[in-house]
Amino acid sequence: MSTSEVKKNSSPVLRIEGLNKYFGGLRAVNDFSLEIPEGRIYGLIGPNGAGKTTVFNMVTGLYHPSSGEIDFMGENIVGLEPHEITRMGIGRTFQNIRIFPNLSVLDNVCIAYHPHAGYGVFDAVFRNPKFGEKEKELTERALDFLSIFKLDSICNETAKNLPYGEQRRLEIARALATNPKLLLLDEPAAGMNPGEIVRLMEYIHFIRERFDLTILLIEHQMRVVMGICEWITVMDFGEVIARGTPKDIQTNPRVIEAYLGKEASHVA
Amino acid sequence: MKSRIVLSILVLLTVVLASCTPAAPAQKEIKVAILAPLSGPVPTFGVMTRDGALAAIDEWNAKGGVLGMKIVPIVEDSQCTPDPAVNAANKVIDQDKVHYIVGEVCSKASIPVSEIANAKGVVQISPTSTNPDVTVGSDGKVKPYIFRACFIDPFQGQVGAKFAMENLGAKTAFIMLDQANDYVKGLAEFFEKSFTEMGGTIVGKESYTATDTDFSAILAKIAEAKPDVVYLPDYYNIVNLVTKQAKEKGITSPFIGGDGWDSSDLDTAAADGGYFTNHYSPEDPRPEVQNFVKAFGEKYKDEQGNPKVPDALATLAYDATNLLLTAIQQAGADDPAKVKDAMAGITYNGVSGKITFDPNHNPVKSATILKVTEGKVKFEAVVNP
Amino acid sequence: MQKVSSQPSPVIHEPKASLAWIGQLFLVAVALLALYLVVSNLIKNPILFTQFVVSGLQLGFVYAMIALGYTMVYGIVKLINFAHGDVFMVGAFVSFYAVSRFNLHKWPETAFPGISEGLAVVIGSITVMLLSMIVCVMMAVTIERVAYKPLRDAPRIAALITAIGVSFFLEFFGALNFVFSPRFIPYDRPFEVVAWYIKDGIHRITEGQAPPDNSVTFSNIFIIIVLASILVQFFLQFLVRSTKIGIAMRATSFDKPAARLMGIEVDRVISFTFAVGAAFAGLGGVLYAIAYSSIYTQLGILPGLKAFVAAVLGGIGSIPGAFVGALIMGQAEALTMGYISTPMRDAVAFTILIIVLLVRPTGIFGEPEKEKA
Amino acid sequence: MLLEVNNLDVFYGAIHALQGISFNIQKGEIVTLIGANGAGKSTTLRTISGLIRPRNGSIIYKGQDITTVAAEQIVRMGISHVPEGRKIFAPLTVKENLRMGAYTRNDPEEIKASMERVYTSFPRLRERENQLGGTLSGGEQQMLATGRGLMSRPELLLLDEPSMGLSPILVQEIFNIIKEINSQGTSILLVEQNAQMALSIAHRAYVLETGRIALEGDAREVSNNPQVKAVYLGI
Amino acid sequence: MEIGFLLISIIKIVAIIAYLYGLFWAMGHSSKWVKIGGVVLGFAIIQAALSVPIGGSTILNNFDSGLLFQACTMAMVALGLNLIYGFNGQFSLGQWGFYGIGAYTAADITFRWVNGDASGLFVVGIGVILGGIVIWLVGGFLRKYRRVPVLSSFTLYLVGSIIAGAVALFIGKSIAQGLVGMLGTAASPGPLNSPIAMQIVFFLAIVFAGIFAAEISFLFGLPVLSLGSDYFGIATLGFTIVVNVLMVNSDTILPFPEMKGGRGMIGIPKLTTWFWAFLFLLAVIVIMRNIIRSSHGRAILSVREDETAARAMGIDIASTKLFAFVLGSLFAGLGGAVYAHYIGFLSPGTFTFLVGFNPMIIVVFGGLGSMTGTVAASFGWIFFLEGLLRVLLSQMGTEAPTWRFVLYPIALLLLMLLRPQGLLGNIEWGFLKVALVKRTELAQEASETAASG
Repeated sequence: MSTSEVKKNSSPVLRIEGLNKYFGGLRAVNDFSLEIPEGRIYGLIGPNGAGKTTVFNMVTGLYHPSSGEIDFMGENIVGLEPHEITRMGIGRTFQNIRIFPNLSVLDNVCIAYHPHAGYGVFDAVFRNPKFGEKEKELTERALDFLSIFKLDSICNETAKNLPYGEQRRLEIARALATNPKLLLLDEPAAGMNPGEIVRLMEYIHFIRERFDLTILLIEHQMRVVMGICEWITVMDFGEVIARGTPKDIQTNPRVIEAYLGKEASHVA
Repeated sequence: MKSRIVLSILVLLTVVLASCTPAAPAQKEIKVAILAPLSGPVPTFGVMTRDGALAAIDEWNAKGGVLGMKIVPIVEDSQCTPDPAVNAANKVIDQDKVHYIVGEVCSKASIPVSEIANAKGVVQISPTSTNPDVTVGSDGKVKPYIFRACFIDPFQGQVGAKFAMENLGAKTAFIMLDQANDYVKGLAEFFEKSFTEMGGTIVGKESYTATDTDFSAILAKIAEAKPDVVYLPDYYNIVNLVTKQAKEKGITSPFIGGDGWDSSDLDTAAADGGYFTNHYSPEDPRPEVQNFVKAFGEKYKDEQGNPKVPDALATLAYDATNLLLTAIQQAGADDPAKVKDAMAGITYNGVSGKITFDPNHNPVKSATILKVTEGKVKFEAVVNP
Repeated sequence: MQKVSSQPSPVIHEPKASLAWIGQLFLVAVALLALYLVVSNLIKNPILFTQFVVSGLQLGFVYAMIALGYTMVYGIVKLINFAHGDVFMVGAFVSFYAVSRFNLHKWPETAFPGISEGLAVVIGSITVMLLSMIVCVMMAVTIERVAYKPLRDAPRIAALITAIGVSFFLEFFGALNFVFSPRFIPYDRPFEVVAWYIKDGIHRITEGQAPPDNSVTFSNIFIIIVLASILVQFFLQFLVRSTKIGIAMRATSFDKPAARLMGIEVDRVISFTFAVGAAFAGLGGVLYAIAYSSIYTQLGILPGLKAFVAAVLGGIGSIPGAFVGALIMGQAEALTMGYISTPMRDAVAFTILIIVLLVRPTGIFGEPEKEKA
Repeated sequence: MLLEVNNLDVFYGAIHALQGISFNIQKGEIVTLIGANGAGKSTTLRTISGLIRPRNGSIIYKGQDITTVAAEQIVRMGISHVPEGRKIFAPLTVKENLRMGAYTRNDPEEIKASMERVYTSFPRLRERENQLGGTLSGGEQQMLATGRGLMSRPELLLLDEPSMGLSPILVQEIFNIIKEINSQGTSILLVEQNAQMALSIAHRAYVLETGRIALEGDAREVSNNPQVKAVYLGI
Repeated sequence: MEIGFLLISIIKIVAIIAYLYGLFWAMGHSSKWVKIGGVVLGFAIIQAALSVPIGGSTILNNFDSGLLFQACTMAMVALGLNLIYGFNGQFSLGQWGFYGIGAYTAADITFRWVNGDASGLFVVGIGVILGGIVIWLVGGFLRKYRRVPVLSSFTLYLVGSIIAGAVALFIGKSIAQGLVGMLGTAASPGPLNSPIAMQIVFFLAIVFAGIFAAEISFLFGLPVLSLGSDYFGIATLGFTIVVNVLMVNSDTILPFPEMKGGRGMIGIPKLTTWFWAFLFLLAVIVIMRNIIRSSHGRAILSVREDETAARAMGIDIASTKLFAFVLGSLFAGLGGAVYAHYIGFLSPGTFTFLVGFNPMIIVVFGGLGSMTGTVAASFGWIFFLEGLLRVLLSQMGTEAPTWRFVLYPIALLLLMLLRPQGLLGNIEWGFLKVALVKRTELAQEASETAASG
């Protein structure tokens, strides 16, 4: 697939409107809105605790919003279970890596194929030809996938024994294996050194092209955000304080104040 | 390669196993297995049973054994639960090659053991299992190798009802029972049957569980119902709890129970005014009784060094063992087939009375009614079957 | 628990779950059935009902004392300490030996011959209780050090299995002839039971005389249990709220690494928690033995289990929760025994537990689960 | 020299989190460790305060090797660690939280005095004295965590991300207080993502990158380093 | 006294473990013939040891065979629990209750059959089939709605199952009525009561009992699995206790006079032979291994590893948990059914919650998430506790047997302190291992094509 196939669809991939979330009396997200057109790499930034991850959790169904609407590909997904949302085509990674630590790298990816495994329990129990076929196909697909991320040589390694960068890559690979249309990345560059970050940015571009993706990204590393995001929304204290291109954001005084600190605004 | 080594080890082990099959046990001794619940829910019953049986064996050995052969006891823990009891029975029969088993205490363990013993032609005598199914199979036929030394449920229940009605003049009765305990359940059932047949009314029937300690709900109902007697055919531990709480609640109806009450641990103050059916009275001047109580006390001491007083379990185990050994003596050979015949026709003067067996291998003996009064257990009446 | 809420909670418009009415209907039906059972019986015979409530209270307050230990230990190390019920049993046995073998409860009379009888009994009984508590504390701390502490970093299940092992060990080692013996031992109370009935005022029941119809009876042991249990509850509240070690316990149970950063010796605080729980279990054991006056080495299993269920019902980790949960359990059991049937008691208790957990997943007083990552 | 860290190597399972880090803190200094998420800043602090055992290397505090001393002992020696994410005890009241901060001390009068000092520095805490820690706002929680750290009267305060999740005004306030604490004689090791802010109050700085020290020097020098600017501001 | 017995007990434990290793090795062999041969040989070795006498006695006597059967049933129960707890991470103490349900259900079917009453088989058989259909229908209906609260779906399933049960009762009784003549009575068996017919009924009874236990576990697990881990544990413990209470009152509260409540059910035909025990154990092992080593198994594992991440992978964790729980209970039910026909007598005393900790102990012993460990530990545990310890202590005098349950917890404690991860950790043998080889080959292939292409 290539970018030429991207349909110029007028309806956005993800549309969030008037989203609110309360924890007890605490307001974590307040009247949050967002619209992501197809094919975009979209950044969601803001200081720690601004409510970005909470938004992610609501989009993926881990939290049910207190009020508001979330439409994915024109369909309301509020109230769906997380696995249903994933199967509709939203993949995600987590802030603190959440791979399956005691499983092999290959199994980590294979789990993502479970909804499309194509065989039932009885096929598995009786190991009929269908099982063998599908399982082989599935394994090959997983290995192909891993080879894209240069993880195929360690496919039998237990995931928890991988170095940090590889765990990140595995997590992204695993999220992509769910065959998403929209990928949510929660601080993918956290804990990476500059070299790895550069490679990560290349990866993100690459996977967007290769898998025909729309990407929503939470990130702290300004280099990543400014480098790859085409559009940015800035959150602070559960609210949106700015939207715009990286250039606009970098010069927006409210953002600088909130995100970089007052002092910093002089330096910048 | 590795697996081939493992396979050869496997074969080797099988061969070793085959060659290690134990040789037939040496003669000149008779092995008697004692299956008792030494762990599990009621270890105290097991310990008393074992002690009673061992007391009998020691006496016989002191007299030179049976048929000139020394008696070797093999004690196994059967936990009052089917699986361990079956394992214990299989072990003593197949591994130790015993021909005689004394035990188990609980019917739920004795029944599966009896099926194995009967099939293998091993004589089993259960001291205290009261369930009729122990000696009679599900097809209604008696199991030729299985005997018991205790009353069966119908007998004691009937005697209790008769006593309550005729001697105490009771018209109404209240039954307390533990559904999970077949001994209690059996007695209660037959008490109810006889009592109503004789024209009495059961004004209430409440069940509790063996681990209960608080009976106030049931006692409140008894206080409401005001029965002439309360039938409580459980072991002394429950009796202690119930009667004590009844006293505290001011309940005056007398309690009646079965041989489960018989224990030195019966709280005579709490159970004061109660009656129970038993095999014998400790006041009984018969030498069998007095000698046994003395011998048992000399052999076993409690944790303080005082002589232990035998309870119903120890007494019945003692009698059961004596019955078995006498039967062997009478049969004249270490042959279970002959012993079982001798046993079926035996007449034996035991601590718990003069015992003969009926066609169902249940002992025929008279019941004694005892009364708890002034901190002692006193003879009240004899009721014949 | 203090409730501090700085801002009023906003109106929340949770999207309605579909078909929720079916489940609600089911709950309402169950609740109505229970309510009907209780109310109809209350109207039928209020005196008998009160009598059941009284016995339920006695049961509940004993459970409460054991439940505290469970809830504290679970709160701090997330371990279901199955051996706790057996510590309770040891408490009962220690008091038995103190009373019937060594006459410890008589020491005030021997030491101070002129002492008034009432005072002597009180001092003597309290001495016995203290002794049991001390022995239980020493035992629990030893168990914690030997069996649980080495497994603190192991999978939680390993500690649970050792807890079961310790429980078996105490039961069957105790049942050996030279330890506690396997017998069901009648327990000599250090003081006499006095019972009263309520009908036109409170009257004492004399032995061998039935109280009149339609009266509610209770005894001094009931009063002692209730008082002791409430006292323990207040003491524990004080300990946990106002003392350094108590605050440290709460801090440790909330966040162990942060507690270590404060200089709190986490291991010592955990041992202390076990010790406090064991002390209450010991006290509970003595009172239980006095109330029901029969002891054997397995007496702790069921009260222990019930107390744990009570702690879960109330919200495990919460001290008032354990207390309230225990009282609910006591009532549920007593009323079931009274009006349905004794064997169904456990079924009813566990049904209540499951329904409460479905409605409030962390128990009645449990803190809601923390935010997900 | 107050604290000296030599060639520290720390592993999380197979992950080599710190790869031979060395640095030092002089008495009375504010030293800051800056770097990206996951660079090993927090790990460094956790290793110093004894929560993590290093595989290699040594930590010398006032001439004493504390590499293998337990965390609760290190507090007694005068190092106080205010952890990342504040880690205040949510079910405890503000007062109780502070009381726990002074766990290592026994004189009630002195503790009271310390508490008074904390309340003077953070008047907001006095207002919320009996409120549960979990109900405080982010800034108040940070104040509480810092105040709690001071309750043990440390000579060296380890501060992990004090500005995390705070509004700019609060960040300013917190940093002013840090400065003030330092001026009263407490040395401070400050870990910050908000590099500019940290550099503005620190005397010296170390830049961490994936478990290694990439840059060190005077705070002003570091803040003018173009590489640092690039990392933090994406410019 | 006789050290030979002790030595043999130890040899037996080693031999049985070696036997299992050999069996799994053969089953894992790539050649089909080795596989079949291994299974047949595995069956035959023990069958021969049980029945062919050498020098007057067989190698394995009744005592050993008893232990062997108990170990087989225990292995089935423990494997089920390992699936629920070790592989899926749900701390369950309810396994013993399902074991009991399986035992009593199967026993009731065969008991009635030999006594000339076919209603047991037909009512249970039709009941489990209708129950399955109802669960399928209700499940389909519920899928149309979003966020149905668990209590609502539970209510619907419950109502459906009750209706299905009533219908099954009606149909089953009417069919059974027509068969009375064919069955005859215990004294004069009819044509349907021949030994061969009995074997078929026995097989059906085991399968139906297992499915019945599984369906009960579905109904119970549905609401309860939504509780947190420890809460789930305590609720399942409650289940075991309640099942035990119902067993005790099976003749008063429940309408089954033949079960005789607390007195214990007698007269169950002893139909369990080594063939059946081996067959069902093997079936359980194969089914479980095939599921674990499939996409469904990976889904089960992922829930244990990280629920949140699993959701994000599109795994329906609620139904995955339920699936593991139901399957585990099915195994327990099968185990119970096999057990009931081995011992021939059922008493509620066998199914109390205290004994119910045994499968949990075995699973932890063997290593959570290790099938090999569970199977080996089941055999090792029985042969140690009921075999070795019994033999050892009975030779040490009349007082020693009281120490059995003192030594056992000490062994338990020591083992946990020394190896908290279980004896075998997560090692798997032969057949139970993942086929790593094939995957590496695939990987190589893939990289080669990638390199060339």
